[in-house]
Amino acid sequence: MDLSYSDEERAFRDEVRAFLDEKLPKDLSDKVRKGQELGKEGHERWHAILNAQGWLAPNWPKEFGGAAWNAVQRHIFEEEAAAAYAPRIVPFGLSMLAPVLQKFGSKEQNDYWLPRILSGEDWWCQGYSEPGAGSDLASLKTTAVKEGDHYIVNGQKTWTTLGQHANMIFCLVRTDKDAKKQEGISFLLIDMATPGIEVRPIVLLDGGAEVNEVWFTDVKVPVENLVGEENKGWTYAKYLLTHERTNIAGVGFSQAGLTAVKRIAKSEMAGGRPLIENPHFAARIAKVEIDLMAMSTTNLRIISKAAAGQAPGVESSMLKVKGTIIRQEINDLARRAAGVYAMPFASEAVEGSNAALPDPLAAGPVAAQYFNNRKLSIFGGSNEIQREIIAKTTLGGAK
Amino acid sequence: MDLSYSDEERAFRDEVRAFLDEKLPKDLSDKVRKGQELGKEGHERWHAILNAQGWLAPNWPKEFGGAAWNAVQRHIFEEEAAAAYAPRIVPFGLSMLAPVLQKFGSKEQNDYWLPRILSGEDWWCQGYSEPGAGSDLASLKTTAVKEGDHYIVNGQKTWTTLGQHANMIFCLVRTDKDAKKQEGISFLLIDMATPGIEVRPIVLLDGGAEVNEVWFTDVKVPVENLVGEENKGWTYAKYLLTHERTNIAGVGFSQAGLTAVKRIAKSEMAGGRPLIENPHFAARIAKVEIDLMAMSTTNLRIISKAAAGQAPGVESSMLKVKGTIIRQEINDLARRAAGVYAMPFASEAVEGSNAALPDPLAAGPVAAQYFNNRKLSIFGGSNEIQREIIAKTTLGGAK
Amino acid sequence: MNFDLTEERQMLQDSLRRFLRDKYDTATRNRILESETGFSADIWSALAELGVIGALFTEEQGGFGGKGFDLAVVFEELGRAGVVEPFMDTAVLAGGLIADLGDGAQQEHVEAVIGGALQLAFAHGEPSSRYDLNRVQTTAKAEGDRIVLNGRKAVVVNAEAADMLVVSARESGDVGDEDGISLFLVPADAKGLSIEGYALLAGGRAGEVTLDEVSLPASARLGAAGKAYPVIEARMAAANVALCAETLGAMHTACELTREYLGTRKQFGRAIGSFQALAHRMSDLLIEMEQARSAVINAAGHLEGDRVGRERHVSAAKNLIGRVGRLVAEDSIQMHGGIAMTQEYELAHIAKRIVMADHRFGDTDHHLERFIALASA
Amino acid sequence: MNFDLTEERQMLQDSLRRFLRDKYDTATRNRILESETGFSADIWSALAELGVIGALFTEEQGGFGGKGFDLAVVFEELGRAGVVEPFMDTAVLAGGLIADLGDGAQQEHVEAVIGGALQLAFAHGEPSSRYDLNRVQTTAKAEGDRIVLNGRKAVVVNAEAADMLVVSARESGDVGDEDGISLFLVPADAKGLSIEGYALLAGGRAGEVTLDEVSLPASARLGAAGKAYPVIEARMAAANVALCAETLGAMHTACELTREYLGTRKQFGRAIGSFQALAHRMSDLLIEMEQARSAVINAAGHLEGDRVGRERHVSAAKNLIGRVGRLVAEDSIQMHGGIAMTQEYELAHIAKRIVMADHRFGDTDHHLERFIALASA
Repeated sequence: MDLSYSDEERAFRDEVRAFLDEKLPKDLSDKVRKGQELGKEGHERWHAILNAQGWLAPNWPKEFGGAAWNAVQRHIFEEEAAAAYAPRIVPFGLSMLAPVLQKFGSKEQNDYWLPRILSGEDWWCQGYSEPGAGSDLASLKTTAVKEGDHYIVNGQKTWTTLGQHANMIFCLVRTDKDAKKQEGISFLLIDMATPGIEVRPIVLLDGGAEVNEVWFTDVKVPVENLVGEENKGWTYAKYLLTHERTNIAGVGFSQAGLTAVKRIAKSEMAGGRPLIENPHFAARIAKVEIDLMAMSTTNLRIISKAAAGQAPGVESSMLKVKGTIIRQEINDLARRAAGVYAMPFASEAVEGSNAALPDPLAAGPVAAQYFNNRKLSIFGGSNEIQREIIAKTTLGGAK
Repeated sequence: MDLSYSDEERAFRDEVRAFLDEKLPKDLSDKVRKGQELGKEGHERWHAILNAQGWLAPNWPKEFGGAAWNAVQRHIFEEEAAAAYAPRIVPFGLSMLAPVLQKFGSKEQNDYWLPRILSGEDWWCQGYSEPGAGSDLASLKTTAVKEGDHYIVNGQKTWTTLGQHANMIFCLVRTDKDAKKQEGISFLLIDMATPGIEVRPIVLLDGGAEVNEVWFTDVKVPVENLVGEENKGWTYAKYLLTHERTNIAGVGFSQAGLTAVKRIAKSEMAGGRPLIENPHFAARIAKVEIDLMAMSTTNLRIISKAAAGQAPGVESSMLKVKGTIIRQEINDLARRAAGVYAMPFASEAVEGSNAALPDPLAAGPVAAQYFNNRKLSIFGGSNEIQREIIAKTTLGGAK
Repeated sequence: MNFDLTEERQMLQDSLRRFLRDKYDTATRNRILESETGFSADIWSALAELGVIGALFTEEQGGFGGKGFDLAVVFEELGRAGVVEPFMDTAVLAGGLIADLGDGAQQEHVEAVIGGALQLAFAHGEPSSRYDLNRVQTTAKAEGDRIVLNGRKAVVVNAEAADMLVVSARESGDVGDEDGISLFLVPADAKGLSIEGYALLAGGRAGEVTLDEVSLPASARLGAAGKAYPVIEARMAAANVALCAETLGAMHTACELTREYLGTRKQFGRAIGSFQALAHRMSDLLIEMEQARSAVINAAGHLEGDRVGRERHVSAAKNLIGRVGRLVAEDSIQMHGGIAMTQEYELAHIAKRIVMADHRFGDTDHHLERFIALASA
Repeated sequence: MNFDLTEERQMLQDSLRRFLRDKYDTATRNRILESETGFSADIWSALAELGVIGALFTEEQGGFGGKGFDLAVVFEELGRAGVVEPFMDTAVLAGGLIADLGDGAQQEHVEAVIGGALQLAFAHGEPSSRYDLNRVQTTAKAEGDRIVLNGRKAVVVNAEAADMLVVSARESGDVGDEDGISLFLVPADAKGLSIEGYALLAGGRAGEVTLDEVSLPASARLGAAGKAYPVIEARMAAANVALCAETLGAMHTACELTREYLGTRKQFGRAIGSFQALAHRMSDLLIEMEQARSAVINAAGHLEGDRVGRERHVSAAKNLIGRVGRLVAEDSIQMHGGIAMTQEYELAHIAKRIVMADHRFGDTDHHLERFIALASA
């Protein structure tokens, strides 16, 4: 057991810090710090900078152009990037689709799509959820019927994050209606420019529109866009959901969030003293900080086990549940800390500056973020689904 | 809406106070305050005093010798009795068996048994739970087979509270093995002196032995001791469980317990100040006090609704769940407050004085009580069972 | 002791509930939310006509209610329907303060409020006062027979729509003193008064109010100079009873929506309410709802009592509602899943009303501290 | 960064786990609990021989461990098995303090401790000190070349069995001062030392120790006069690492018992672990167990570091273990139902060990306050 960084690890951290210091554009980190949307251009600019450094794909093997970092390196990068308010890396192509292609895709698919992900030529979004499916993902209804050298796709996907920026979508579709639920599902890559696709934004409760509905009406998809075998898509989907999900615990985001809470609580006054000195608020901060200190070690323990060839298994569900609880608690603290200045509707701040919006605390749209991040425990397999996975695994299917 | 007591209610409260002041024996209230067991004699003495006053059976109709108090009167009595550290009234005969007899028993049974309950001639205990049944009460296995003018009872009951003092036990027994689970159960009254009955104490984790196992081997019970009809016992059992459970919220106990916590926290020092001035401990007290203030009103609202002829229904499950959470939280606070002096094993205090036991705070056996009262959320229909009842009722059996 | 509504209150509750059910659905409200003023003048007039505002004032003040239970009945219904119109600000706060303190001429404004003809706002909190009622830095200085106000007021709800503002300012004492605070009636068009307005996350609008050498006649003062604090505290208690009742109503709606959703939404071939993981959480919400209702009853029932009893029960209620509110809002969203995150679903607005109520008139922690302080006082 | 045990620690863990599994079952322990001494001399010798005590001391002190991770490995196993023998008191506390401060002659006692031949106790806390390490009212006064102790020590674990007690007393300063506290080695048969002994709820025995004109030679002092506080604080950090690890082990057992019970106990015709209301709670316990393990690792890993880092991580661990411990103990009992309340079921003892650990060396709240104070220091 050794909790301190080795010399190599310290050197890597210094390298990351120097890179962030030099290359992270100030306008982007400002937006991240203030909780504002980056817009498509902002994301693309940061991706290009990371790609130039060779750091855009930390998890990919070297042969595909990845950084092939180990668990500790990834942890260090995530921690430092969050502390510097670097934008998050849009994960759909890089850490969701790519591992599936690398594991199950053809050589041609890998040769064609992977470089385009790195270069930013393609912006991918995810076509998993459907209106009627929710947590019961396998009950999806979107169909793909093979006709000659094309599939004809009909149906609807929803909760498609940043779909408005995407030119490509990977989808789970039903290719065999008669098969049992999980069988008969295939994994398709679809060009968003194909006729018959319509994207409609969903306005969320915080006023933002980062998610979309995507409608498919007789959309023609070339058969070579099938990944792996027909009707085996559920296997690939599960691989995607349980494997190689980087940063599932969101420790870096939580650390940056907690720093922001402390900053707000230092400038906000309560009873004539800074709020951070109020014992009740200090106790709230301390409890979540203690949880986060433990979480950071839990995360490292689990990912280094996984890196050593041991399957992460049920532990990634644990990271998801506790990680989101902590992030949401920090969002709650930020909202509380801001007091009456959490009340203004800061949606305009999302798209840029809003001179009329009062923000003497420089807190940012803390209440909108609080509401928006309720999604963390719903999307990507709700926390109830994760608890069910943990229980099923550890109780061995008690009946 | 009017939250203040009427003149009549105030007069009643004064009467209760005067009675407690004059008639409650000091040695008994001392034992209650210190968390010590009263012993059989203590319970019997207090019952006799209440009976002499006509207050032993607050819920019984006048015709059976009860006080027939309304909801507010009962609330007042419970609150004042708890504040004066009056012993609790052993409920098995008075508020569990008696309502069943009054509703379903024969005139002969009522004429014979009810006066003996009031006079204390009979001490009843409850034969419901069985080792294999737990929360699934209806899966009980104790059998009663009719032979001539007797039933022959075989089986085992458990968690029989204060069974060591009892001379009578009311039991659920299976009289029809072929019927569906809830059918085929009957309600029998059994003399504990009958040959073939053995009572064995169960030592609990706090060292006390207030519960027992009761074994039945070919026990002969006269058929006239059957209550109501054969195989209808489940109906009576449910009536007993959901109806007329007095003081299910335990508001009076909680108020007395909270007073004790404050007393301990005033004498215990932390960081050179009384613990009660420590903001973290003060917050714990305040939260539970706020919950208890609301609970007291919830309790009154629900029982006055029930008194006005509206069925308590699902609300009694609500009172059980929240009432036990609050009581257990108060037990937890008492334990915390006592600091290192919660560590000594105070089981000897249970049976009387223990000169060697250090108790500079006069806290009593707070840790033992904390552990003992974990039973509150398990026995009498666990809190999970109560939540299931609430959900089933309010969700209308969603399928 | 008696937990039944009087016949009058029962009638008001029934008619208000009926009106809002018919006229105030999600689509209507979303249009109001997106409007420039942030509220509907038609709804305002209709509700005034229904007696909603009159119910918030006593008979002596020209109304027909004004007790804790009147506020509770009205605001629980407003909360159930997620009403964003500024009854709190115009009637309970500013209107109430005029009724509490105003002289004969000033009292005429109360009549206008009750009739629905006047909009008001209460400009009290400041950028660094957070939830403390005594931290007033805005100054009121006598200059001849005029009084001149200078300062900034934070997040003044309904400031833009208000015809007049009730503004607190300090005539003497230090920033944290209770003594020395006065209230003034300031016309919206007073010279030196400016408002930067913005929408609020949970509906309605507010503004940052700047007072730059605002000169008023002495007749603009409400009540005696420097003696407004106890009246503000009592008024805030009334406002908190109203806000707690409103939140109780909103929580009721959240629970009802969730209950219905659990019964109808199917996943894995079953109604999701048949899964214990959700069903038992729903049970806990319903238990806590009973507690929340009791807390509101306790606070409303002590509103006309002695100060310590009143403040203790108000702080207890605000703390309990703050805790239960968070639980109800978060669990309702969680049990719904994604649908609850969308603007067009009723719960989205309701959840925001519930959570953001914790940011007005003192939050959960503020009232816990107050409760502790009052216990040891 | 590396989360694997060294080979030596792994071997110690394996042999200790095997020994306790074979020799320390519920019935055996219940006999020990009911015995007059409250511990088994045989178990003590056997474990000493196994190297359990030696692992708690560094090589310089005559052992072969003594680091945070050594304490953690040993005490996690002791906790898993619910061991009540006083390794904490004899070895980590009193033995550790002698090793930290003792001169040549005094160090010989450490050798005896490691060999299993000596029992010790640390008499530090007092009736009104609660968890504060600096509140020492017991006095040490020089009289000629003797030192005379007067005072009372509260809940001194293992006091009756101890051959010697390490006693703290104040030579100078006020009751709350860190400066002025010294430690003394007091033989159990010293004149004026008396012990009122009693059993502890979670096993073992303790006593109230009265010091009435106890006269000692100056050579009884451990280390420099009045300078013991920082050493006591560091020793308490080590003891807290051990206690946190012990509680982690006990929680592991509680979770394992519960997991097994959920899989085998049937109600309503199904294993109760198939009910989501229990299954999801079990999942939450397992998640919190990972957190608890991480907290222990963090504290153990910082035990040899700088003071602030050490104390911050120790207080973080004790707070987190206190919170998770209550959850695990209460939920394990609740999910078992009545059976868990019976003395003869393993969980009864284990749950008591978990909860009562919060009453030694500072409880959840005490360490939260400390964590806050250290952050702002």
